[in-house]
Amino acid sequence: MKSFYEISEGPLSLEAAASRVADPSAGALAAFCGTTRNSFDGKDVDHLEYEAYRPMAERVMAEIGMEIATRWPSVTGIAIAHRTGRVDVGEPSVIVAVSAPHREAALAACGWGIDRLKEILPVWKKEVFTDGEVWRENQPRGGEPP
Amino acid sequence: MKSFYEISEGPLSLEAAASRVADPSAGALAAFCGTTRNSFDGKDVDHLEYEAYRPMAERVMAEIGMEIATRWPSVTGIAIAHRTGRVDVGEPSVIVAVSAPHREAALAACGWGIDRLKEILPVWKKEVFTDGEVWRENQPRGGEPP
Amino acid sequence: MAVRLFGPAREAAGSERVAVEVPGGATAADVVSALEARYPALAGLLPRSRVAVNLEYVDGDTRLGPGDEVAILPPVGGG
Amino acid sequence: MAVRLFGPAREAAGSERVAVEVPGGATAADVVSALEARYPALAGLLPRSRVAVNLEYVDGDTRLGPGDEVAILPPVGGG
Repeated sequence: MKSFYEISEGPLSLEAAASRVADPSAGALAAFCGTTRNSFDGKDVDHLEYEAYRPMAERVMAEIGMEIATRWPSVTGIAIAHRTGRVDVGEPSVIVAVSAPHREAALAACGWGIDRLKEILPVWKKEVFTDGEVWRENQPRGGEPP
Repeated sequence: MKSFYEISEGPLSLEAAASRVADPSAGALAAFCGTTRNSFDGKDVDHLEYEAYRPMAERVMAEIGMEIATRWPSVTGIAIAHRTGRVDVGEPSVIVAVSAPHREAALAACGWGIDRLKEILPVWKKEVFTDGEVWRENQPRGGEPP
Repeated sequence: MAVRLFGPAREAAGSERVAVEVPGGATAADVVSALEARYPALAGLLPRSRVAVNLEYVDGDTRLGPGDEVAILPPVGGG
Repeated sequence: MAVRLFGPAREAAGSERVAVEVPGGATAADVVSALEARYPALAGLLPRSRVAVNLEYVDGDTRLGPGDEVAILPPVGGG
């Protein structure tokens, strides 16, 4: 299985993540990309600032990858990348890409991976509004509106 | 809601599809990419050839987009692209990209979109092996191994 | 009436467009029957195919008018 | 013993690394207690934070050795 895990100070690329998991036996690639949105609870977001415990975060990414490989043995590639520092509206902060022979495994593993990442990846997010800032904690699964 | 639907004779780009659905209110982008894999039922696949009823296929794509918008009203953008002609191993034949404020809707809508597309998009696939060829029909939902 | 063929139906008939004679007020099912009689090569595929009229899937009892674009759509394989 | 702080804990303490005195054989929970006593600014966050030792999440009863890298991890917000 191909794998790629990265905490990056620079911009993330969906195409780059996809190329990391490409495999001739894969018929499916599922990718999730989290981007900075312009509002939270009705307040205007100017930008986000992410801070990571970098060596642990890259280790946790690899653990998530191994969990995925155990749950979905057909998976042929996993890439997880998270950005640190300032991330402006519309820019990606996280990418999870999974390849597999069939779409069911790729889609399920990708969705599970981003859920798991939000639970255990040692990364912190500060939302910077036009008139203040706040450290935003992830909610438990199912805690966000659909 | 942003939307983009295309039957294309040229290569598909994941990054291009993602940019079509980008929206400042979107915190999530889910994308599925179907690629030619090198084997089917143990036979070596040399390449695929796709044929589309183009005007109807683009219309069906738009119908799938409208169904998604009805089922997941928070969705902010949908892009669906399918390639025709020869598609070599590792190259994308189809891309579905969905943006939404939250990941649950983006992931669910993307997965539903590719399932629906495989049911009703008027496109036909010929698998060309090293020693023959066959028109490959999509199986009903749940008919593929995980 | 002209009928468009796609994928394996096009290949089996050796043409992407064929013609069948049907009376005025004929239905989509009448066109399929006429195709079965005239193009034996399509016999295996037609019962498993759907019919589209003017870019939309239709039922067999849909009546056709002059100028309608009729197409035979074998089981699809996109994705 | 040196303790690394991240995110809101780092900001509250005004430093990304603080020191606490704990006896030999102390546990992760002992370090948290020592931090609570010495850095009141962390009092609200510590009960909701997890402890990592040598890049792995640990329970409070994990015993620490010399040279261990100890970190306080407030509720995460990645993604």
